[in-house]
Amino acid sequence: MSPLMSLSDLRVEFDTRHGRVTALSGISLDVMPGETLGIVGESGCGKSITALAMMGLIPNPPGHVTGGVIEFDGEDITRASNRRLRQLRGRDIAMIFQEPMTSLNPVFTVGDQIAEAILLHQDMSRAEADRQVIELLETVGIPEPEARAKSYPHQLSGGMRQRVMIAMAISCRPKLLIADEPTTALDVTVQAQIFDLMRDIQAKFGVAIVLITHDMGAIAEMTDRVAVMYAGRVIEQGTSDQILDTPLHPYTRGLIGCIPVLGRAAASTDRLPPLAEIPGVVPPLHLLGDGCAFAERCALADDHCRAVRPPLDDKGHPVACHHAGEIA
Amino acid sequence: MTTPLLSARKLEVSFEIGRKGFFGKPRLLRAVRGVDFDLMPGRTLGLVGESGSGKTTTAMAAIRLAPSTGGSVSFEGTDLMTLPAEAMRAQRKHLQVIFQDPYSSLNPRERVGAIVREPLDLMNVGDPAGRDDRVRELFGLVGLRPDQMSLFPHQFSGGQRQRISIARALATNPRLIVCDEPVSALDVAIQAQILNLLRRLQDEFGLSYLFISHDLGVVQFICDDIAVMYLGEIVEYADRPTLFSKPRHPYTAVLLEAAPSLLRRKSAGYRRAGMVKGDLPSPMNLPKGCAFASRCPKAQERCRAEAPVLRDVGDSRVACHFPLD
Amino acid sequence: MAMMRYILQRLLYGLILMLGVVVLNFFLIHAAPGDAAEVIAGEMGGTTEEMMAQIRAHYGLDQSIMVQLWIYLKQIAMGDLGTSYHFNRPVTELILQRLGPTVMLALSAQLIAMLLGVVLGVLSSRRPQGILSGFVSVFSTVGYAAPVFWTGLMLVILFAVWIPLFPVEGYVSARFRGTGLAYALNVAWHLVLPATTLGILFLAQYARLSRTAMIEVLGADYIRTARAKGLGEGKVTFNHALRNAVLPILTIAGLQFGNLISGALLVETVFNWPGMGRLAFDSVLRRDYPTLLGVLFFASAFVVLANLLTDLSYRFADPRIRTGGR
Amino acid sequence: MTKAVSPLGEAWGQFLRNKPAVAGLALLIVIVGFVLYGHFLFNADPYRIVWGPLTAPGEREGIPLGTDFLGRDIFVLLLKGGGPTMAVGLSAALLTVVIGIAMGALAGYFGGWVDDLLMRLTEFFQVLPALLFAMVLVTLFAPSLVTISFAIGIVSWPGTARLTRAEFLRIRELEYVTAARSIGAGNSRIIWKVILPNALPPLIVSAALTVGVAILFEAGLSFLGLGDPNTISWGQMIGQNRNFLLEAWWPVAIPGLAIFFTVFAVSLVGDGLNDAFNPKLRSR
Repeated sequence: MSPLMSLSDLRVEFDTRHGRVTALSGISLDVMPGETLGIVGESGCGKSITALAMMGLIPNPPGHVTGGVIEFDGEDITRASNRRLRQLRGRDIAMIFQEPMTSLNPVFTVGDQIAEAILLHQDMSRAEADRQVIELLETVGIPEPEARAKSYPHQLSGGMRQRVMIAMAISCRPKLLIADEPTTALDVTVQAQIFDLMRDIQAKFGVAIVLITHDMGAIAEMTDRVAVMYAGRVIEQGTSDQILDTPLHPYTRGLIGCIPVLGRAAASTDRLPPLAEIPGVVPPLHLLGDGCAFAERCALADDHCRAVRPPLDDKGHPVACHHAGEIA
Repeated sequence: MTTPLLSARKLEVSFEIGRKGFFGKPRLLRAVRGVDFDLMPGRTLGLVGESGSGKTTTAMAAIRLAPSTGGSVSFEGTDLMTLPAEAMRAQRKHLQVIFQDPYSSLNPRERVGAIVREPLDLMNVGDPAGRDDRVRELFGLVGLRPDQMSLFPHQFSGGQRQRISIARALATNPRLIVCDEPVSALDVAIQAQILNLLRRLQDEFGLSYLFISHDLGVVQFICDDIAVMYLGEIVEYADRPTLFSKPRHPYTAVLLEAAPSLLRRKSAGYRRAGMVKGDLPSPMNLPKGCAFASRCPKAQERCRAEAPVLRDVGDSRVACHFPLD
Repeated sequence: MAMMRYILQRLLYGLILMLGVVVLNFFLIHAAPGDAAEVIAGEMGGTTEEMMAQIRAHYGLDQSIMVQLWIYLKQIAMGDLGTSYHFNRPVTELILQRLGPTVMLALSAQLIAMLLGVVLGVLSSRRPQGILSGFVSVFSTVGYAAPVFWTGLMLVILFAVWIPLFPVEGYVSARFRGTGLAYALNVAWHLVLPATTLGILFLAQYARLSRTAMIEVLGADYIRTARAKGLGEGKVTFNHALRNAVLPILTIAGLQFGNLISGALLVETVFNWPGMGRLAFDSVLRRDYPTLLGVLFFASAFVVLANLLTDLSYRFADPRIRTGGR
Repeated sequence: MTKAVSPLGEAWGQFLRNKPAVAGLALLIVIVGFVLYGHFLFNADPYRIVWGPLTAPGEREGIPLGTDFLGRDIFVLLLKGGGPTMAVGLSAALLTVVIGIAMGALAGYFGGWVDDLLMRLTEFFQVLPALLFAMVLVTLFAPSLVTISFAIGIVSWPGTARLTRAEFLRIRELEYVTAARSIGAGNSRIIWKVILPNALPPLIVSAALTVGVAILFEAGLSFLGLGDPNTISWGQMIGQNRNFLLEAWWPVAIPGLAIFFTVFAVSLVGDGLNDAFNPKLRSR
């Protein structure tokens, strides 16, 4: 099976006041039709920029795609015209964002905003579009869809707004749905509702999902495969079980070990053991050197790590570490 | 049995929000509705809930950083609610706070050394000359270098700022620290550093924490006792093993079901057993019966008619007519 | 229904503000050094004791101050703002005569400034580092720094003296006898320079403001959403962004009406435009207090009314306020 | 070891990197220096008639900018006229800022009825057309530099008050204010030591712009003949010479340019400060 979306050696740079910095330095990723790929990492690792790159929405200025290829359904969209990109956006590739509170335009009704996407990509009368809006709102589980279509965003709760965003995203039956931290701003019960909805929609329409998150729990629950990112690179990649059960990169291990796992030893009256720590912080992009970007925080790092950047090699699954699998 | 360090009885907080019409009655939002809790010395009591549950308001009202409209709170036998302003100010030496947002909880115009020193100055702790030594000691305790004392907050990362916040809270050797979602604004890797630090400090100084969080994983890691809040009320109150292994209130069960966990795998065909529908009802017009009834999978006629009160069920205290086994 | 109640509330509040203006006026006259009767008598040319007494009785100046205030308020409630010392005619009548030209000048300047300013701002916001953006920044600083009366005088030198395209001053040509459209055209011809002068001042501010507002809005999450739908830049800019950027622009527009009146006052003086500003200037020169205070009263009323209209349009433009959301 | 960088120090560094702002500051220093110390260099009586009226600039040696309608040297008048203009500008701006900050701080910090009362007062003063009201004040109370400064100050403060209030409302809710309260700080300490220093950046910017507005205001009043009759000012020069505009443009144009460049310089500095304090806007 050929991938639906494929990034190869993608480079994205940004102009900042520290000069030009590399936000993505040679990312390669495949998204297969109908699967859910998770992209996980701390803030500043480049996961949201990867998502925007897939949409062709890197803000320019200050961003520039300076190398690599983005292929969607076999078509190189790095070379596609703006017109072609606009055709794909919203119709074949759709996106939902982190902040449902600010992602909808406050001066239009939610019905109008969904209808706008429908009318843009489908040959349909306004009345038909309106009917479809109601249907979509029903699909995403919004009660009283007729009344809600006439609501403005501020009249809806955060969870409802994220449902509206999802309705808008699936309005043209896209092949790929990119979800950038879709539940970070929401309460946990609402997060669960949104995740359940995304799963239902995937089952119903067969849409492939790219889920961007910092939450390993969400990765476990939602994804088939995972790419772990650090400082603008993919440092480990594999099936979700591979990554969660046999992580090879010390960073991935740290990320998993530092989470207080809910439900583990729930009935134990003993104190839970201390969490694993990753010392230090993610280095700023303009201070990245030649070696492994994680070396500064890594207990396994040696001079070789600081001098030579490890390539992404298959060591059971792809991992970019000179000491993959070793334990400190 | 030891006496609690901090205990609240029938704590109430209401806000006036707007009026209906020009001369209408002010509308009341009841943010905290009759909350009771006891925090034992050396232990950590977690207040858990989603946004709108009133957990932060409860804690802030308990130490009089937010006005309460009813009830009493006693701290080491002193009723804080009736204390005159000056006496309350003196008590603050013993009750400190660590805030949620590392970016807005430190005054950007002050050097961090001065920020940590300020409580010592305001509370007249120790002699002025010794205070600098104390600040240096505190920096060491929270894992910062004393030479960083002259820097400004914006020169630190989020995790470091939270350490500064902790140092400030520790300065006066308080007995109680209110931790208001101290790690929820941090990246997971940094979260672990801070959680471990908080626990180490507790062991070292015998601190008691009132710990507010929405993250059940964090609560399970750090808390000894837990109060689950929903719309301004405690719906379940139990110690950690009891709550996490045997949730009695349907809302607690729902929270546990909703929170993502590494143990639930898509690859293993995980499907959520069932989830509440809809959103929180408006706190402006609360239902007559149980506040959770409108979303509860187990709600019955009685739940909508009659509000349940907190009562003993097994090892827990639960406010539910039909608690889970 | 809710709208009607809101309008009534705002009108009531406006009336209270106007009452405040009147009371302030009254106390200002009384706080001023010198006896009002003396001033009036001086204006009438003579200060005999008998005349002063007569004047005191006539204006109620021999009564206690609260009684005087009551009389003053009653008069104003009847639309009587007193009699001009200089013209010896009711102030209300004098001002009503001058109201038209001032409103015409102020509104045409405001309209030009807003429309052009928003267009400039929107166009320049699309390239925040571009040439047009630079021009807007420089132009707005220049427009702000140049005293408006001086700009007017410079325009006179330029377009009335060196390149005589427009008249130097006045409302209609002195010997003009046309009516209807011809008359209107003649007035419009006279209006060009004053309106441009006043317009430049505000154009600069609107251009800068709408540029900032648009740049801000274009960075908002919902703009990213609109792009992610596949909308073209034109629709993103004009449908999604401008609709939101209009809100801060309206807010500022509402706060500008007071300044607009102040600017109009200077411009009318420069171009001898027969409006309220010119009247205020003349009454200052002649120490004609009733007229001056009458102008202040009317100008404040204009601002109150303009603010009310701004508020209403804001409510119309922002559903969050209209539907009573947060 | 990392060096301490205070937020103000950082903003100042940003300011110095902003070329237009530094140019504005330089221009401002030149103009102020010229006005303050110019008469040491060119000591002359501004009221003295030096040549025929309305002599064009450069027409006669020693009178570089020509003469006005009475035959006085425009260059010398310009030197003398700057002082009152700037003095009024500065003192009016000071008054504006003091009233505005006091009103805004009280309203924003205490809220409730204090806020209601002060905001109604602010709205009231915003309804009065500023120049007209200042005219009334100056007409009723004899025009002098003090009256004029006072009149300008009393009509300009609402803007500053609103800004201060908004800042106080915003900062009041931030956690470091609660933190200050949690370590026992009282109201006055919180207002002056905690909130005000953090509210200062936009207030400094607005104060700079207020100086510009006050200078324009003074010029407007003087132009209308409502300036202090015992001094010379730039606006007054324009007002006096404008009746001769059709014969001679320079006695009107030159003092106008002086006002223009002063305000221009002030607003460049103000914009520079604004950019320095708001790095977010700069990076866009």
